[in-house]
Amino acid sequence: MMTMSETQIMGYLLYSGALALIVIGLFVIVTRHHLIRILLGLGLLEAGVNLVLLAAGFRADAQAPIVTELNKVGTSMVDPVPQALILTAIVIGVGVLALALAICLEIHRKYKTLDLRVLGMIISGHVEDEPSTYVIRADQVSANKAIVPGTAERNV
Amino acid sequence: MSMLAGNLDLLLLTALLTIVLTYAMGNRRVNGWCATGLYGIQLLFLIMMGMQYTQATTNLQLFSSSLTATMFGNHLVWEMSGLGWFFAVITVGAALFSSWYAAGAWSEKRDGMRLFHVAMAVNVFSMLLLLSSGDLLSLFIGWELVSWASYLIMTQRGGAAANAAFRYILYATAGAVAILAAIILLHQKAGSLDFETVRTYLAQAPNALVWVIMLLFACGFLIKMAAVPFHLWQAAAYSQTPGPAAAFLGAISSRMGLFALAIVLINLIGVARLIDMSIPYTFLDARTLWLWVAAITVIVPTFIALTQTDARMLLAWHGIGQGGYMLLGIMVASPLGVSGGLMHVFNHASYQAALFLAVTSVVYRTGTADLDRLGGLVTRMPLAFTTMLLGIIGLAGLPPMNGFVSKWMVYKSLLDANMPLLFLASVIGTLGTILSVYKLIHNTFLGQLRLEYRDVKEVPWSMSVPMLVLGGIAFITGYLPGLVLDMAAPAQAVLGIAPLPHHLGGVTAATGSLNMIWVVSILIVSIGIGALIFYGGNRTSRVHQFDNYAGGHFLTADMRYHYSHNFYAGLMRVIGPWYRGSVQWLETGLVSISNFSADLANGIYRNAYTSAYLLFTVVAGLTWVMFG
Amino acid sequence: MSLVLVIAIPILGAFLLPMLSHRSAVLGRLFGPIIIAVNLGLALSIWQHVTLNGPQVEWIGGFAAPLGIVFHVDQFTAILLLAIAVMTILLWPRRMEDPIREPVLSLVLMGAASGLALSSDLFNLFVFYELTAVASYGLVASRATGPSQIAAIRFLILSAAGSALALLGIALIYSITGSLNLAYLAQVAPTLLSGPLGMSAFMLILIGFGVKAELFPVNTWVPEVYASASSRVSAMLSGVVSKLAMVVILKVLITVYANTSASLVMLVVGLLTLVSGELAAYRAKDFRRMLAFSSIAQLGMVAMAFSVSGTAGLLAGFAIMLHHLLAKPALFLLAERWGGHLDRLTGAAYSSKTGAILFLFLALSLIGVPPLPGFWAKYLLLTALFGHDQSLYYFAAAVLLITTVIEAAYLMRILQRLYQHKNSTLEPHRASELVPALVLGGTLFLSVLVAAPLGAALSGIARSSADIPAYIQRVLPVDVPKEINV
Amino acid sequence: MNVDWKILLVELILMPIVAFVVGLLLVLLMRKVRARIERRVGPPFMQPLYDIIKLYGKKTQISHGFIMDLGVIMVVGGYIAAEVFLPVPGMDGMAREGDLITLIYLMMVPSLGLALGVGQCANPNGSIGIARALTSMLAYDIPFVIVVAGAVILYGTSNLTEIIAIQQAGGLSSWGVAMMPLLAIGGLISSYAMLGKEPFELYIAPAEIATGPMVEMSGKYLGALFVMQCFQVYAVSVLYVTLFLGGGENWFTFLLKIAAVIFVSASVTTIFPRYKTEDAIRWLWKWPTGISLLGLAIVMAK
Repeated sequence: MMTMSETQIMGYLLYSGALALIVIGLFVIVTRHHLIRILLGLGLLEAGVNLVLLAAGFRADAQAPIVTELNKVGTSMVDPVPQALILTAIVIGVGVLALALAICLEIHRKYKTLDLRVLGMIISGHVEDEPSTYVIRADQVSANKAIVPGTAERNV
Repeated sequence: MSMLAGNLDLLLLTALLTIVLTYAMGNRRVNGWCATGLYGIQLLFLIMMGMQYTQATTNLQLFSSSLTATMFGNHLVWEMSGLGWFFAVITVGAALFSSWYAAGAWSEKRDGMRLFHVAMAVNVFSMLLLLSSGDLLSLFIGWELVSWASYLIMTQRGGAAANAAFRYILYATAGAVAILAAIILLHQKAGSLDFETVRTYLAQAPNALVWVIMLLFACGFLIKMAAVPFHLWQAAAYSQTPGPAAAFLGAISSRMGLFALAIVLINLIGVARLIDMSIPYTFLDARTLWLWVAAITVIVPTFIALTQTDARMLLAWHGIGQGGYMLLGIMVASPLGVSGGLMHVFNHASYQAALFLAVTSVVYRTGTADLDRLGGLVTRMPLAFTTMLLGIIGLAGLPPMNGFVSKWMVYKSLLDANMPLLFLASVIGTLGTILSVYKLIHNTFLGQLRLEYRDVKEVPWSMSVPMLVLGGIAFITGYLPGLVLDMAAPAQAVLGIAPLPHHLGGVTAATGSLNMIWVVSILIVSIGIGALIFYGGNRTSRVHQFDNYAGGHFLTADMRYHYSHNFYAGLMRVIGPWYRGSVQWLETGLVSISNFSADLANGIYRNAYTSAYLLFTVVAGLTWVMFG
Repeated sequence: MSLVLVIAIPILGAFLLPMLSHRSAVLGRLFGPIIIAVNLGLALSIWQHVTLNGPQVEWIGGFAAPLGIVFHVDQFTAILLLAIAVMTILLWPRRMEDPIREPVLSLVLMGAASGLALSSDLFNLFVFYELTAVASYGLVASRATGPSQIAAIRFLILSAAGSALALLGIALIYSITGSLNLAYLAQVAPTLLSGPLGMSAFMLILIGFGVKAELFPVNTWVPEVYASASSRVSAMLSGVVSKLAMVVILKVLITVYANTSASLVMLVVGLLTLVSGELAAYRAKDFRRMLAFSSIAQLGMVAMAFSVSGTAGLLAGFAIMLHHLLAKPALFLLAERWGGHLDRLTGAAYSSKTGAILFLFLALSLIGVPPLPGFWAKYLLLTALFGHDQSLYYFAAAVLLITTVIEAAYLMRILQRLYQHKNSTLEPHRASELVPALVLGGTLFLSVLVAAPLGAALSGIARSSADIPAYIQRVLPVDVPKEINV
Repeated sequence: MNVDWKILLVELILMPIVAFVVGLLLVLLMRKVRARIERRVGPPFMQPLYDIIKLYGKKTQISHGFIMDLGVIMVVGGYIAAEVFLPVPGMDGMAREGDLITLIYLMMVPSLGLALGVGQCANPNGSIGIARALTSMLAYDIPFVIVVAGAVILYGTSNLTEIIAIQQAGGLSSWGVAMMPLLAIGGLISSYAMLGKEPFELYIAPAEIATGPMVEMSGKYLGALFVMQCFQVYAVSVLYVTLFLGGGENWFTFLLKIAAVIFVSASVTTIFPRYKTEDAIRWLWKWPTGISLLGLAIVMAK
């Protein structure tokens, strides 16, 4: 039987943890240039958000929202809606992650790098003076490698 | 009444039909003649309308068309008033002569005549639509159509012409958005856009608001008139347009701005109100402001024209300057002044078209309009010379041509209104015009004939007749200005100005009158006497055009001694430094500013630190929420 | 008849299509269009039903709001459904180098987009938004050229982060109010959500959904993606998806955050989007990029319109949205042949006349030359802005007018190029691009002829959509207790 | 318009003739004054007429084409027409049909004619002369127009007969020269510059005929120009008298006034050296223009 203050402490813990996760995630996304790391950052971010949802639904001294014979409908339960939401969000997140990784594989196959700076230069450097239906040839990529030394080696 | 209503419908339908037919006929020779005929029919309809304006009581009559619409609570109507009718007659007339000229031998050497005729037809149609607009929204629609139609007719030659037209369309769009802003502001305040409501609203609107609306409107319309400081686009655009089309544009196109400006300033706001709206910290009021804009528009372009070395550029610049006289006359808003201004629209159309056609004939034969490469053509192309002579006398505003009459009326109205400085400005404009048109005719037709043009021929009749007819019109309306004044009377009535008492020969007033019948007849008679005196003398011996000397040396035809380049060297030594081109700098500055900011914006998107933007936005947004 | 079908059928079809095309290629190729046709029929019947007996509400699985999931359809939603179906069929991939991926993804996109249009509770919106997003990543990458994949991954990262933030916003709202049903939120918003926490929730949602709505500055993916993805995909994204994202924002704005300072945020964001888009387009040297920037600018206008509360703003917004919905996909279809550096366009008019004429028409309409529909859209927007008696709104109107000149500049510059020299290296448009483009352009042209009744109808729609109390009445017939749990 | 046609016809015939005769006398006067200042005897009484007759009778008459003839005809004809609009004592002529402004613009027709004629000659020196002539027209017309504007605003009418009537009604004190002295000075200078005499004679340049409009003018062409000169001197001085000296009450005072105008300006200006074209412009746009503007301001203030 928790006291109210402990409930508050629990809430604070949840929210601060969520906030920390979100901040770390954003930090990673912004500062890193390696695609995989950025995707990890995304994962952190989503986890943080889900935690917030969870905290929103949290209720002190309540059961899991499952109706069995020992906890009847009357008894206090945790709000089920956020948990449903979190489940959906996680599923979606996984899907997105899978797609992202697939694309990453393709890119790595083509350019031998996952450094976002290089990729950004490829896409914005050539789009101005070439038809947008361009194809990047290997030598052009190596030129890009020259711009940021050693990027091609730095990969997964 | 229904028959008359049908009249405007018929007119508009015929104009539409002209577009369709000229497109259908394509590049065939007959296309031009068909277009000419259709313009003739339109002119006929207009004359039938004009029959209604018999006396002062019918001057306010409207010809309503069955074309109406209701958009978002605005009821759009198209109905032609006397003002629109006056301009419409000039429009269709100019189109008639231009396409007549273009239909003949001129079109043989050229391809793309379909585009030419279609563009002309589109122009005429959209102008008629504009001139018969019954409320501000339909006015704006017509306005935009006219702008884009002129773009079409200017850009058809491609290359440099396309660039000039591009510059024009930028100016035109800028003007259009200004007008649109004014219209929507009015719509918000007055609740409706039909002239009556707007007039009653403006009558009791606060001065500041009227100022804003007036400035927005005026800027938009003055851009079309190419009034200073919006004058940069016009000359280049017109001079790049194919000859007859340039004649059409120079005759009427930029007068649409005058039409709209007259409606807004005189009819909607009203001169009395303009005089009330004084500019703080000055002794000026709104009307004086526009008067001075007009005066500067008379002087500056005229003296720019003085420095041109291309005949078409020269004429185009003068076209801008002449627009200033019209605006002057209308803004004086006395019966004499308004009649003068309106009459000058007609007169200018007649001689300007004639001049452009004459220059086009020269280009047709010699292939150049460069004033430094021509000369002595008078013996080869006497008809073109005659047209140009009539034209330049009209343009310079000397008797006996019609240009003199309208300018005289403007001068007189300025003096009657005690505005000597404006009078001085307009006369300075005329003097500059005399100098520059003499340079035009001298460098083109007088002086030494270049060897390569030795066996140049007169243009065929199909081209020389229309331009001579135009010159004739310019002379006859100078001899009997009453004809044009009668046409201008309904327009004046629409503007709410008292009718001008006039007779066939001109104006008779206690404080100085002008009777062109007498003036012209006496001038003709005394030139006859002069001829008698002259031929009374000993008989002359004619020498060949190439037989010449200078400084005691005989000049052979293969050496260039035609004094054409930098013709007014002495004058330029004085006023040369005054050509500052400050407006040019303004334009360039605006362009480069927009380029710079565009590069900035483009840079934001080019090297996109995507997630950094995201984070920044989040932080900014949240801080705004917390502390904002 | 159930609204769910509109969503269910395409998604089901998407799952069935691979199997079918394994069975027989012909069936596989026919299956997609059939599905879309069915959806089109459904959308038409919905439209008819709605026009006959007013907006409809459907509680999924019989759970009543605020707990249950609610679909709400009014005339505007019906139009969106129609537009989605029509666009999908028009932009249906013809040349099947890969008979599975693109069709499946397009079908998913269609279903998800329809769901986005229909659903009227925050979490459903989020779900369908994500679904749309996944589908569009796939479509962008499906061209399988390197740049398109790079663009796709950059797009994905930005969009995923954005939607995570949006979800955060939703979570905040839930933690405050304990419900996600818009109608319910609309009731409780004035008391609960007007605080800073509520506003920050809106900010997060705006940023999150703003990614797809091409709002500044989270729209940096737009030029890359549109320049490198196949122009059908670009057309779909700029034509339909961005609009739907905007609609989501609109739903949140007018129900939950009506007459708060949120509309001000909307105006500022829209203004920045407009200016940056037009300016960038003025300098763009690549045809597709230019189109992308101009579509950014158009969406900025939509945002500005929605920032004006009341019918006027909605009317203007709808008008601009529908106009852009028709115009921009057509331009992107033209870009299939004309893509690349602008210099390639020199003299293109002589190689494909129809395309040039169409471009002229669309360009003039975009600039807003009367009496073309684009003019009326701009006219409505200006009226709305001028009607809103605040200096900032006047400023916005002035900026809009100035940017119109810039817009004219870059569009005319291209037009001038098109007609410059007679010798052109470009190959003419294929029928598969020209026909849909002509259909879209033709629709626009017809709308000129029937402008007056169209305008009247549109203002009717806007009036009904702006009527929030009625909406609440429809969704929450019984007055539920204001507080569920906090 | 109910006028007695016979009288009108007589006036129309008489006025140019009078103008010509008086013009001859004025030219003689100018040459005399100049000769006296230069301590010469000066030409005999009939000399100006002799010159003209001689020139018309000359054997070598080189024409460069019809436009040259036309130009010369316009020169003479234009002035003949102009004279008819200048009211003189007892004869109003056309003065009621065309006002001061009309007259000024009619007086520009001859210069255009001269320009055309010389242009046809295809002699570069002639063209240079015309360029200078037109330039100096621009130079002297600006102060002159200011003067005209001031006069019209002062009298409240641009009708010459009215202007004369107003001045004669008011007596000496209501003369233009008394009412607007500054404008009178400006008018005197600019109207004298109009005659193309020293110091504004560069474009005629009698000393070095090689560069001037007359370079190709032989025989009666030059004669026509002499005729023009007579008309011009007459017209300008009469106009000045009409604007500032109350017109002519009778022929005696009228001629006296005209002679006075010419005498004064000729005797003053003969002692000046010739200005270059640009210097002439600068000078005319500085002094006469400034004075006239001042006078105009005073008139407006009244």
